[in-house]
Order: sequence, then structure tokens, then C-alpha cells
Amino acid sequence: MIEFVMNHLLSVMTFTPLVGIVLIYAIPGTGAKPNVVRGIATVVTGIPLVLGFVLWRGFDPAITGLQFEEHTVWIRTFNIEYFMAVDGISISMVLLTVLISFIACLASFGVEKSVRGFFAMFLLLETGMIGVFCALDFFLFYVFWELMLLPMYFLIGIWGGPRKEYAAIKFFLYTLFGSVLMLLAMIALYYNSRPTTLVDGTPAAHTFNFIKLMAENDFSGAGPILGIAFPKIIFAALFIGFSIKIPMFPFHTWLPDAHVEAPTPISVILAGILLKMGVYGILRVNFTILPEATVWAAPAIAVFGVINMVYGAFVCMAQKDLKKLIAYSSISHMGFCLLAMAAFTDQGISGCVLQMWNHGIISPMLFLIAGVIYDRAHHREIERFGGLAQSMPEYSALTGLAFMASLGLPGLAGFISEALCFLGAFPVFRALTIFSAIAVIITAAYYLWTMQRMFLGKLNEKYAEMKPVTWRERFTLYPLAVIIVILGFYPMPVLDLINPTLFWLVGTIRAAM
Amino acid sequence: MNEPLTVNYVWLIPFLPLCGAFVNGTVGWWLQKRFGRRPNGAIANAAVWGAFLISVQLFLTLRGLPPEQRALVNHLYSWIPVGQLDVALSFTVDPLSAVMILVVTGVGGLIHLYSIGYMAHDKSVWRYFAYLNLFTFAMLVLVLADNLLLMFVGWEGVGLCSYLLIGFWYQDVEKAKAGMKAFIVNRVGDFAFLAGMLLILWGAAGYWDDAGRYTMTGGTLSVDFRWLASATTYLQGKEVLGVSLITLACILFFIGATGKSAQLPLYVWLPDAMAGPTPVSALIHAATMVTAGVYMVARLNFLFALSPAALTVVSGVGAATALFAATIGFAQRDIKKVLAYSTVSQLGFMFIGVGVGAFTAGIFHLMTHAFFKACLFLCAGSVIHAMSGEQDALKMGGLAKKMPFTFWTFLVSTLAIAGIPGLAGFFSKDEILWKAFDTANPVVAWWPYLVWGMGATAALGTAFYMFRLVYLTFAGECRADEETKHHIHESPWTMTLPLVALASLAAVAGWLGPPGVFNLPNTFEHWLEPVFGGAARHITSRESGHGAEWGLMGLSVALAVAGILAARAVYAKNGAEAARRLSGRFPLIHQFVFNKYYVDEIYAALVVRPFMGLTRVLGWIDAHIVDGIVNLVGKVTAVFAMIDGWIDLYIVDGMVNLTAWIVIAVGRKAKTVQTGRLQDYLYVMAGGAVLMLVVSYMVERVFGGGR
Amino acid sequence: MSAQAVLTVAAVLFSLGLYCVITRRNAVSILMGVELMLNAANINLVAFSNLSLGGQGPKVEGHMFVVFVVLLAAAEAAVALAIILSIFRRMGTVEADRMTSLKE
Amino acid sequence: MVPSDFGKLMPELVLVVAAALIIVADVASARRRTGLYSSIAVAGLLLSAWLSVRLGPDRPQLLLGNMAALDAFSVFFMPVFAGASLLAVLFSLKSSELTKERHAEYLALVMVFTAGMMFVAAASSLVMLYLSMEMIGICAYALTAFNPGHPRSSEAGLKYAIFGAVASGIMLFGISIFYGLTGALDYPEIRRAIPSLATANGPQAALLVVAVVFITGGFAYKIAAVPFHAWCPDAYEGAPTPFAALMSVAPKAAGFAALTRFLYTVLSNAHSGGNFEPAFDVPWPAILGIVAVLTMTLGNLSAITQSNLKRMLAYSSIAHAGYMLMGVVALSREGASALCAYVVIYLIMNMGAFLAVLAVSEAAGGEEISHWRGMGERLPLVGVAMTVFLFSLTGLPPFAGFVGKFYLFAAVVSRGGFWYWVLAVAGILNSVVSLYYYARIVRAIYLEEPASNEPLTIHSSQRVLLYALAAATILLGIYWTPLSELVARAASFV
Repeated sequence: MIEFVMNHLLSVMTFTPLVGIVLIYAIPGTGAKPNVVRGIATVVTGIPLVLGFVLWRGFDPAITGLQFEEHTVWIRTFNIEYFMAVDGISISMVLLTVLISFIACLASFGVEKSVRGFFAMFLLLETGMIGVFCALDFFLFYVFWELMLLPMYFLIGIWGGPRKEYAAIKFFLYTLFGSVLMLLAMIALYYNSRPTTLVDGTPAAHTFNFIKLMAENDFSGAGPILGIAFPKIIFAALFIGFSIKIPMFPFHTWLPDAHVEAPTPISVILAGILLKMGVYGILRVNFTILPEATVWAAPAIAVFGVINMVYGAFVCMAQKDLKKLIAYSSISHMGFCLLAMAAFTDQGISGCVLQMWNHGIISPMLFLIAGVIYDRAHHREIERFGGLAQSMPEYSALTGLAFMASLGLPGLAGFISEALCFLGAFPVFRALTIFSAIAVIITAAYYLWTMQRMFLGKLNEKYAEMKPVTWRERFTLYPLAVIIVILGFYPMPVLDLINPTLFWLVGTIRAAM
Repeated sequence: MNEPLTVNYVWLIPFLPLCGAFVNGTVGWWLQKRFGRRPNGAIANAAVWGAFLISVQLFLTLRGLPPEQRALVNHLYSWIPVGQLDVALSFTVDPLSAVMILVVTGVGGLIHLYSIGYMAHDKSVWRYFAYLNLFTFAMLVLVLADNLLLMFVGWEGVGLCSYLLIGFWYQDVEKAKAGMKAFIVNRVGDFAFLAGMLLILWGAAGYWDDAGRYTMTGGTLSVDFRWLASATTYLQGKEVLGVSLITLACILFFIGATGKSAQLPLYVWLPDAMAGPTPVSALIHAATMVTAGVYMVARLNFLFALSPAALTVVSGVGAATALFAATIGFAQRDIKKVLAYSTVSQLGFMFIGVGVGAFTAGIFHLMTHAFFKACLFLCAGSVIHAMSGEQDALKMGGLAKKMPFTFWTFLVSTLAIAGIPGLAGFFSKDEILWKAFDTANPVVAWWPYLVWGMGATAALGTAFYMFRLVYLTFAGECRADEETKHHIHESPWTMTLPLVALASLAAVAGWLGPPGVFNLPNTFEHWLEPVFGGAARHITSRESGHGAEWGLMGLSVALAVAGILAARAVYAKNGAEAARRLSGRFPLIHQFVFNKYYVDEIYAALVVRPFMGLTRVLGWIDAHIVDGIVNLVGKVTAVFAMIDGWIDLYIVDGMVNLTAWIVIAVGRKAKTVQTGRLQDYLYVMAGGAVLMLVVSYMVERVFGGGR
Repeated sequence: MSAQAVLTVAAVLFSLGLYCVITRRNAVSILMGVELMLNAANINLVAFSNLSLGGQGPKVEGHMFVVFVVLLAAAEAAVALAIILSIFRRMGTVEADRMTSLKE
Repeated sequence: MVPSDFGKLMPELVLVVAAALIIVADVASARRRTGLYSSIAVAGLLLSAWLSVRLGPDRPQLLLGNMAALDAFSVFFMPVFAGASLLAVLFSLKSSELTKERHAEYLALVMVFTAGMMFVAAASSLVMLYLSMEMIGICAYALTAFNPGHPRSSEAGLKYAIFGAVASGIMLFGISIFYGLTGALDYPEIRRAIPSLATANGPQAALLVVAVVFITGGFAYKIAAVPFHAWCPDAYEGAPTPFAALMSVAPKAAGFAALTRFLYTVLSNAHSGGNFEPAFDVPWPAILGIVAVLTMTLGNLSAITQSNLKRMLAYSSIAHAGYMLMGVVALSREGASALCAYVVIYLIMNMGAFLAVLAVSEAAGGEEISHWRGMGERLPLVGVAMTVFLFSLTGLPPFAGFVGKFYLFAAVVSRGGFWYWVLAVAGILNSVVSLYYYARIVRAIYLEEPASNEPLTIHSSQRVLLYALAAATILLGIYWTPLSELVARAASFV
């Protein structure tokens, strides 16, 4: 048993949540006992978390290649393989996923409406997310990628806020638009790949294998598509697909709506993990497979990154809804990743992935915080609060910590990644980087202003008697807070994991320059 | 360069206050509820005084070493090792930081002690001491940091604590806003700091070619100050965007410093910062945090010394700030506001010092200022405490008798700040003015005269407004109401003891660095020589000679005395009446100065409002245009679908009719196609077949067979 | 008889059939138009079976095909007429224009 | 005619015999023994499918004097048709739209209809093609107008009949001209005459265009491609739902099979690597490409505004015909196999969707979207199954529809070239648009409040079928190696 799990660690992590769905529906009487369902879901999300720890301990960061490989032929006609493995980039995201999923699961206990359905969708989502980060076959990757769409649609559409249907379909259409472009690009890459062999040694005319697409192919010779050079248009198609997920200006408008309408745990997942998939996809697919086109597109990526950062921050200032504000701040913060990844420096790429990680910790905390207040006040309008620090001191302190972490206060996690992003981007994009740093000022402004309007000043008597933070909420908030503080002073656990692979990746890109 | 010695316990210095902050922050509320306020203060004080003892130990260790080896490093671990970049979490103690840690923990300790009494009635003392300890931690990180990035941690950390402490009484929205203002204005400075840091680090690690492509030359970028100092030769002569890289970086760093140290044009937050508890003003907004900018420039002396242009900017801004803030001090009524502008002004002096390359003098003034200004603030706190929170000097008066300790310590410190010979302020300020006069400026020849002139005028002003304050507060009759008057009392020993200690220091510390003409050992300069010795080589004296030094010294003493006398003449008797009379006589000028030249209003109009407007515009654009475009696409599709029952099919229908007319010569006014009417279907089909034929021909003609 | 003549006749017949189909409103008339179209094709088939347009001699396939077509046309008409009858019973009309209950 | 060919025609003959048996049994007995008739039909279909699978020829053969081809391609389609009809028969068991009195008729017609489709797929001569297409046409008219108690049924049947008659007239005229040009009616012989047409000019070239366009038009009618699609929504709405389900899939598949065979084996030259090129200067690939784009776009856009589910599915089936045309236009063996794969997948998911509509319309009283409100609570598993079908129709993994779309796009993309990319992009954008209306139903199922909370029930046989189809939809989306091997074999016919 243990041997089987260890040999198929990634698969077990990926598909355990599916087993959970079966359990939820198979165990009789769960419909009437939501607590049983919650318990099952917690256990089932807890297992990947524990296995994630095993994965972390078993991972040798010094190796830039793949580890925990599971590789077999899936659909022979199209040379599709079931190929799961982790390297330095993906393991950090897998660990983030299992952690945030567990926390989101705890945060989901407040859901009262059709609990079984909620957790079934939630667990399906987790399978998709872990799968995306583990898959190294493009087809498999795409299947997992799309697999997340459906549960997300329902989670927003059924358990969301007043405009849930609009938000859900908007999210769905946006991401589907992105992913169909990706589908075409994927097929084009497949048909332009060189003959190779499958894992069992049989020859294959083409391949979906990321590693082989990268190592054995150079798409500069492929014929143009719609009059545009092959690598460039494929890059663009993939990039648009991924950048919708990030989300990158001007494809970002689904995010505020989705966040505002989504229930808290789903916002947590959305901000913590789903947004990371865009950046991860760019690193995993665009960077490795199309290095030349990546170099070609780098200035544009950087410019979009800077627009995201500054524009997102500006728009934050104008928000009245706390969740919308956090959503836009996510847009701003993901801009750092874009800017940093486009520089192709060690520090930049490392900053990019670390920023993903840190944002993946900080923004869930922010959304949990927004959820706490929404549960009590049933609205999130910043202006309608005031002086909450008096009635909810612990909550205010946690919010302060999260805000400070998000605005990049040194000593907390966000700072290191932002500093690395700036450090990495600066030698390549000097003026842009300096300009983008304006975002740092604006970020401070909107967070502090929010802090002031919500927590400081005279107590709004309406909220004088607020329920203190509950233990369940503490279980979700404190782990994140602790991680934020620890990573601020000791980011090595993450850096150690990601750096060797990222340096190798950047090296291959630089070789293409 | 010698490898610095390793000491493995430096980290304890910041760690102890951190522990104090942690304990008070997590269980402090419980302690306070369970045992009263005592444990909170005790923990905080223990932490700081512990740090002080270790600092003293380190100081002694350092003194025991030969001067060129006076640098101790405590490398904890690699903090951000990414590629060639290897930023360490590492602390360094050299003569400069030794001075700073002694000041921070010493003065800080006294203020912690004072706080016990001052905050004795506050309902969340635990929070206060947690913040205060946290501040001490951050400040110590700032001064002990071995590299720019770690320094930035402390740099922003103190900013955070300042924010928290200014808004300590957050229930008052104005106080909360003051904290926010401080943080955001500081962030503007931090932005420049960050930019400077990026520029200097990458400039030192490689070069940009003409195309802007970067090549890295160095091996490991440890980015510590020793590495940076050793890279200066490499940096010299490099240009970025047509400007000398060092100058650009130094100016950016200095902009950072103007934020933290409240210089023009970013000083606006400091007067507002007086909203915090008075010991906080003493510690953060007088003695330590606001001097961080000076410390940073001094720390980067090796860079600034190489850029006369940057130094000119620094000294110019310093002088301008010194003078500007002093004038505002004339008209303020709030005792803390006066001290705040005085602080801004004195910080200007420090920048004059470091700006003319007299880093020692700048740091010297930093130290003496820490003593006397902390003392002044604490006295002010004592007064406010006694006056039940009243801060308007016009409503005070006659306190000397009732609060002897406070009065005498306040007087000593005021004399010190005014520059009366023998007291600390005299030595440090005079040193700065002398260096300002004597140091040659290779960029603008007459600069020394200008800076000196502004500095001297500011000194005159300082003497005047400080004594104005003394007279208004302590002399004459008490103008408070009976209720308040009844409560006036001297403060408890925890508050007076620090006053006495600080006043004593303010009195005697000056003798550590007597002027050159005194022919006494200049211990202070000698102590800092290992740090600033290298930079000093780039600074040239104008060799004005002893005579000039004596002369200028005499002149500045005369100015100080003149200021004091002038204040005495106006305010000694019935100061409040005099103040009102003055403002009545020059209403416009008074209004103008009293309202701080309307700088805040100008900022509001020129920066804040446009900024907020822009955010609203962008918010609108995002909600309506960016999102609108997408929705439009969606709507167009939907509308297209909706009307495809008629419009779209009208077109098809029209074509059907057209082809029908051509081919069969029969036109019929058919309406819609998916009407359910069979005839229309047939039309479409027949028309379609014909259309296909036509298209076939066209395709064949145009595309040559469509292959 | 030249191929051109046959084609012309057939084409004219076909066009007339189509014209009838499109313009007539009576379902029975439309069916008659269809018959015309089919017969146009039949003329072609029969004629081409005798002519050697494809470079070969006369063939039998065309004739055979025509027989099938006629047969099928009848079957088709039978079904269609049956439906028409049923509609006539219900609605009292065989005007195609009146049958518009099915639309979006 | 060679008598041994009858052995090879057993699948079709079995169906005809079954039809005869049903009628005889019906006539012979006074009581309406629906169970018996259905059993005969099911047995016939199963037998036919089994026989057709067993037929699986090692090499292509021509039967009945070159009239019908027995090759991997036709053998692939035969069980598909049998399967689809089997489902239609099973659907009809509990359908209230079919009266007990005329059930035998219905079944017999379906049997003949199925046999006709098998002939269409196998047709290797224009005569056979025309005859078999008329065979399914006539059955289809009758079946559409099957319910005289239902006014829409007759109206739909008449429209369908007249439209079909005109379309077949046009096609026949094209055939007659083509016959004139090539002097032959069976494909092998036409193929021999084609090279001489490659250099055709003047009136001959014009005639060639007319012939090709008219014949294509006949096919376009059968597959309901724009502009020959207009009959489709009316016919589906008017026809009894079980038959509408069958009609939305099987005759289309037959049309596609015949079209593919005609285009690939007659009008094209094979190139190495499994690609084909038009054999002469008639730009039919371009025309079909345009038709494909128009078909899917019009189908999707029209579907958006529908509120009746059968009509929406009709328009959706038009759109899917557009997608499938992409496979034909790809003009490659991959295109053909994509088409085959799509047919199977589309059969499962679309018939599943029709079954769900049928079941719910009987339980909830109608086919409007509003009847589906809150179905996620009222009939949870039907809601799940419908959701699976709808997302599969959209083309989302891990459902079979995605595999089908993947096949089609892979076929188009593998051809490369500017216009193929335009086609691919048009197709991909269309599948995004299609989400919009499929999601409307899903929204009604889960996101909207039910009209009433009365629990609903559907018949258990329908329930089982529904689950089976949903399971198949998911299963084929996850593991489709068997299917991919089947279609690869089917596409090897040329």
C-alpha cells in the first residue's frame, strides 16, 4: 500500500479528491448530515496535504529534472501519454494547491446550501488544480485545465452572490475563449513536432510531451499560420489563453466580478491558485517550448506586466467593495510576475515564482478576511464600516498583517518576492521597472486608506457588537499568517525548491537570445 | 580590506526587543487584564535595556580593537540567495552603527522607562509597548543591517511602527489619518530608495552597453556595504541616461532620506505625526527614526563623497529645510508642533553636515540632537501630562515653579539646541556650520556661503522660537483654567529620571567632539574615522584658517544669544498677549506662517486630488470601457443572434430575392425565412443553390480553383 | 439530337419546375413542380444514356435509373399527398402559406 | 447480380425482414402487442449490428455490380446506425407521443429507415445513392408526420417532404448532368472518366460546376447544412421526440458518410500521407469550407434565442453538422476518421440530450427551458446527466464531445494553410459561442429556482438509458483508444 502510494504519489494526490466525491455520494444519509460531508471533505483534502508534505521531503531540489515521474501511454493513436511529474516550478505550485485547498475546505464549513454538491464540486476542482500542475503531457494538461472550468462555474453560479449567474458565465466564457485558443495552438505544436518515441519505446510521429516538445523540437522552421510566423502566433495564442487566467489587462474584467460573487472559499481558491495557473502555463509552455518567441515577446510581456501593476493599483483606489479591491490588488500583484518573468534574469524568474507563492498565501488570507466580515455584516462596503478595531481587535490585527504583507512590507513574505521582481527586472527594463515601482506607493495608499476607513476612527455603532473571530476562522487565518511571517525572514524553503529549475529554464531562454 | 571579525551575538540586540514585542503583542492583553499595567512596561523595558547592555558590551569590544579592525559581523544565514545575488541576513557593528545602537537603545530605553509613567492610564498599554518594542527592533535592524536590502527592512519597519504609533489612538480619525499620511509620504521616499538601490546594485555588478543590454561582470553579489564600497572605483565614471550613475543613485537615496527624515519637500508628515503619544514623538519623531535618513547618507558616505553634485543637493535641501522649518516654528502655538518643526529644522542641519562631506559632524549632531530633543519632547510630554492633555502653549505659562524638574531639564535642552557654548548642541551645530563654510564645493563655488548663511539664520531662528516656547510655557502666569490648574503636578520618577539623564547628556555630550580650534582630543571624530576616513579623502577644505573658525563661532554664539534675547524681549512678560499682539500686527504673514505656508493645502490640490481623480477615472474606465468592450462583444453576439431571425436573414432573403430575380426573373416580396412558411424555405434553398454556383465561379476565377 | 438541345430542354424544364415550386402556394402544385424537376433530370438521363458524352457508347444505366426515379417520385408523392390530406382534414387548406405554426 | 452478394447484404436484409415480421405480426393479431414488436425490432437491430461487425472485410469489395461498397468505412457506419435506431426504439417504448395502435408501423418504418441509411453509407453508385437517400427520405417524411393527432407533426412532415423532394430533384438534376459528363453512374467508372474532365473548359466546365454544386446541394440537404437547413428545426420540433433524436444523428451521419465517399473517392486524387486534392478545377473544398463556417455560425447564433429545447437542439445539430463538415473539408484520412469519431460521439451525447428532453417533457409537461428550472433539485441525476451531455456538446473535457472536437480540429490543423486555419479559428470561436446557449440550460437546471418543488419521476428504463449514455459520454472522454482504433480502420477505406 505505502509502496504503491509512494510510486504513484502525484496520481494519488490528484485523484484522492475524486474518491472523496464518490464517498460523499456513496455513504448513505450524507444528504441530511452536512457535518459528515464536511468531515469527509476535510479528510480528503487533508490527505493530499499530508502527501504534499511527503512530496516536499522527498523532493531533491538540486535536480533540475523531473521527479516522482509517472509515465505511461494513454491514447496511442494521438501519442497521448499519462505523464505526471514535478520539477522545481510545479512542486511549489502543487504544495500551494494542497495547502490552500485544505484551508479553503475549512473555510467552506459555513456553506449551508446543498452541502454535498458544494463539496463535490470543490473536490473536483482540487483534482483539476493538482493535475494541471503535475501534468507534463500537453493533452493531459489541457484536460485538467478545462476540468477546472465546470466546478468553478457551478461554485460561483450556485453558491455565489446576487449577480452570480452573470459572474459565472462571464468567467466561463472568458476562460473558455482562452482555452480554445490554447487548444488550437496545442494541436499546431503537435503536428509540427518531430518524430520521437513514446515512453514504451514505440515510435511516434508527433508528440504532446512537454519535455520532448521542448528538447527535441525547434519550431522556427514550421510554416506560418495566417501569415504570421509559426512560433510567434503560437506563442500569442498560448499567451492569450494563459493571460486570461492571470488575468492580464485588458482581459482582467472577469476577475472582479467572479471574486465579488464567489463564496469566500472559492475566492480563496481563485486568488490563491487559479490565477497562478496562467503564469505557470506561460513558464511551462511558452518559455520552454518557444524560447525564441518568448524573447521576441518579452518587451510586450513586461509592458503588460507594468500596466497590470500600476493600472490595477489605481483602480483599487476607486473600489468601494472590499472584495473588489482585493481582486484588483491581485491583478496588480500578478503584474509583478509578468514583468519579472520577461527579464530572463535569475532574480526575475525566481521573484516571479516566489511572488506567485507569496501571493498564493497572502491573497487567500485577504479573501478569508473579507469573508469574516461579510459573514457578520452581510456586506463588504468599505465606507459603511468604521472603527472596527475597537469591536474586533484580533480581526483587525490579522487584517493589518495581511494588508501589510500585501503591500510588500519588508519582513513579511510579499516584500522578498516584490524586491526580487524589481531586482530581476531592473537590469533589463530600467525605466519600466522604476515606473512600475509607483505601484508600491499606490498599493500602500489603498490598503492604508481601506484600513483607516474600516478599522480606525470612530466606531460605527451598528458594528459595536461583533462576534469575535471563531476558532474555525482562526484555523484558516493563522497558518497563513505564520507562513507569511516566516517566509518574510526565511524564504529559503521556497527558494530552495524553485531556484535550480528556474535557473536552468532561464538559461535555456538566454541561450535563445 | 580586512575581513571583519565575526561575532555571533549581535543578533540578540534586535532580537530582544522583538521578543518583547511578541510577548506583549500576543499575551500582553491578558497580562494587563490579569496583573495590571506593570508587567507590560517591565517586559518592554527589560528587552530594551538588555539590548542596551549588549550594545555596550559590543561597544567595548569594538574599542578594544585596533581602529582599522573595528568592524564586527554577525552573519546569520543566507536570506535571499538567488543566482549570483546572495543577500545575507547579517548584522554589522562598526563605529558608526555602534554609536547608533547606543543612541537607539540608550535613549530608547530612557523613553521606555518614561512611557511607564506617561501611559499609566491608557487602556491598552500592552499594545503601546508592543509597538514601541517593535519599533526598537526595526530601528536596530536598520542601523545594524549589513546590506541595503536588510536596511530597507528596518527602514520600512520603522515606518510601519511609526504608522501604528501615530495612530495609536485610532479612535480619533484625525490621528489615524496622520499615521496614514506618514506611511504614504514615506512610501514615496521608499520608492526612490528602492530605485536608488536597484541602480547602485546593478551598476556595481555589471554594465549596460549602448543598446541598453546588461552584462554582469562580478561574481557573487553579496550587496553588503563593504562590497559596495569596494565597487566604487568600478562605478565611477559610469553614466545612466546621460547622468553619472553615482549621482543619480545618491540623489534617489537622498529622496528616500527626505521622506524618512522629513526634509523638503516630503517633511509634511512629521508635524502631523505629533498626533501620537508624546514619548513616541520623542523616540521616533525626534531621536531615532527621523534620523535614519542621515544615518543612511552617512552609511553610504563612500558613494556620496564621490558625487559633489549629490552632496550639493543634500546640503542645499538640508539648509533650505533648516531655515524653512525654523520660520514655521515662529508662529506655532502647539508645544509639540513647535518641537516638530524644530526637529525638521535640526534634521536639516544634519543634512547640511553630511551634505558637505562632514559626516562625522552630521552624526555628531544626530547624537546630541537625540539627547536634547528627546529631552525636550519628554518634557513637553510631562507638561502635557500635567496639563491634562493641553498642548496649546498660549494656555500654559508659569509652570516653572510647579514642575521644577521639567523646567530645568527643558531649559538645559533648550540652551543646548540654541547653541549656547558648553552644551552639546553648540558643539555639534557649530561644527556643522563651520564645515559648511569651510568645505569647498566643486560644483557651485559660492555654495558654502549660501549654506552657511541659511544655517546661521536658522540657528538664530531656533534660538528665538525655542525660547519663545520656554517663556510661553514656563514663565509668567498660568493661563490654564482652574480645573486644569488644580491638577498640575510634577511627574513621577519614572518620567523625571529620564529627563534628568537626557538633560545631563545634552549638557555634556558635546565635549566628545570639541571644535578643532579648542585643541582638545576629538574623541568622536577619532572614533568614526575608520568609517568616514575613506570618504574624507574626496572632501577638500577651503583652508579658511583658525581665525575664520573662531570668528564664525563667535558669530553663531552671538546669533544664538541674540535670538534668546529677542525672545525674552517679546515673550518674557505675558507671552500669550505678545503672541496675539504680533499676530494682530502682521495678520497676513502670521496667517501664512501659522498655516505652514499652506503646503499641505498645495499638496492636496496638486497631488492628492488629481491622484484621487485619476483613480476614479481609471476605475470608471475599467468598469465601463474595458469591461464594456468585452460585454459589448457578448452583447453584439447576443443581439446578432436575436435579430438573426430577421436582419441577418433579411440579408440572406435579400440575396435570395436578388438571385431569384436574376435567374428566374421573378421577384417576390418574401419577408423572413425561418417563418415557418415552406415557400420561404424553398426560396432559401433555391437561392442558396444558385448562390453556391455563383460563389463557385467566383472562387474559381479568383483563387484559381480553390486548391 | 445534340447534347446541347437536350440540355437546354432539360434546363428549361428544370427551371420551370423550380419556378413552380417557389411561386405556387398550393402544396399539390408544389409537388407538381417537383415532378417537373425530376422529369428534367430524367430527360437528361435518358438522352445521355444514348449519347456518348463520356466517350463511351450507348448504355442502359440511364434508362434503368429513370425507371427508378419515376417509381420513387410516385412513392414520394404518395406520402406527401397522404400528409396533405391529413392537413386538409384538419385545417381545411392546402395552402403552404397558412402552415406557420412551426417557427421560432 | 451475384447471389453470394446477398450474404454480404445480410445486415440490411435482416432489418427488412424484421420490418416485415412486425407488420405481419401486427396484422395477424388483434391485440397490440407492443412488447413483441419492440422485441422483434430490438432483435433485428442487434442481429444486424452483429452481422455487420462480423462482415468486417479484409479488403474493400463492391457488391451488386458496383452498386454498394463493403469496406471498413461502410462497415463502421452500419452498427452506428443500428445502435442509433436501437436507442430510438428504446426511447419510443415509454413515449406518450406514439400511440400504442401504431407502434408497429413506427417500428417497421424505423427498420426500413435504418436499412436505407446502411445503403446510403455503402452506396457506390449514383443510382444507389439516389435510391437509398429517397428510401430514408420517404420513411423520414412518414415518421415525421407520424402523429396525426398532433397538428405540428403533419405540418412538419409536409414541409420536410416537399423540401426533401425539391432537394432530391436538384440533386438528381446534378446527377443527370454528371452522368452526361462522365458517362457512368458507379463510382469506379466515374473515377476512370474524371481525368479527362480535369482539363475541361468552356460549357463542359460550367456543366461540371453545376453538376458538382447540385449534387453537393443534395448532400447539404441531408446533413442540414446552410442554406439547405431550413427544414431541420421544424421537422425536429414536429416529429415525435424519439424519432427526432434519431433524425438528429443517424441520417446526418449517413449523409456525411455518402458525402465523404463521393468526395474522397470520386472527386479527389489521393496523395501520399493520406491527403486528398480535388481532381479538377471545381472549387468544392472552398465552397464546403464556407458552408461549414456558415452552418456552424448560423446554427449557433440561432440556437441562442431558442426557448424550446427540441428546437434549440435542432439548431445545435445544424451547428454540429458545420463542425463535422470541417472533417470532410480537411480532405484527409485524418479528416475522415475525425468525422467517424465525431459521429459516434455525437450520437451518444445528442441522443442522450434528446432522451433527457423526452423524459423531462413527460415528467414536467413540456420542452421549454422553463420546464427545466430547478431540475437539479427535482431530478438530480437527470440534471447531472443533462449537464454532462450539454457540456459534452460544448466540447469540454473530460467529456466525449471534447474528444470529437479535438479530432476535428486536429484534422483541420494538420492540413495547415491559411484557409484551413481560418476554418479552425471559426470553428473554435463557434464552440465558445455554443457554450452560451448550452449553459443557459445548465443555468436553468442548477441556478434557477424550480417552479414547484413537487418531486418528479421518470420511467426507470429511461433512467437507466440516460445514465448509460452519460456514463458512455464520460468514459469516451477519458479513454478513447478503442474508438480511435475503430475510426482509424474505418478511415482506411481509400
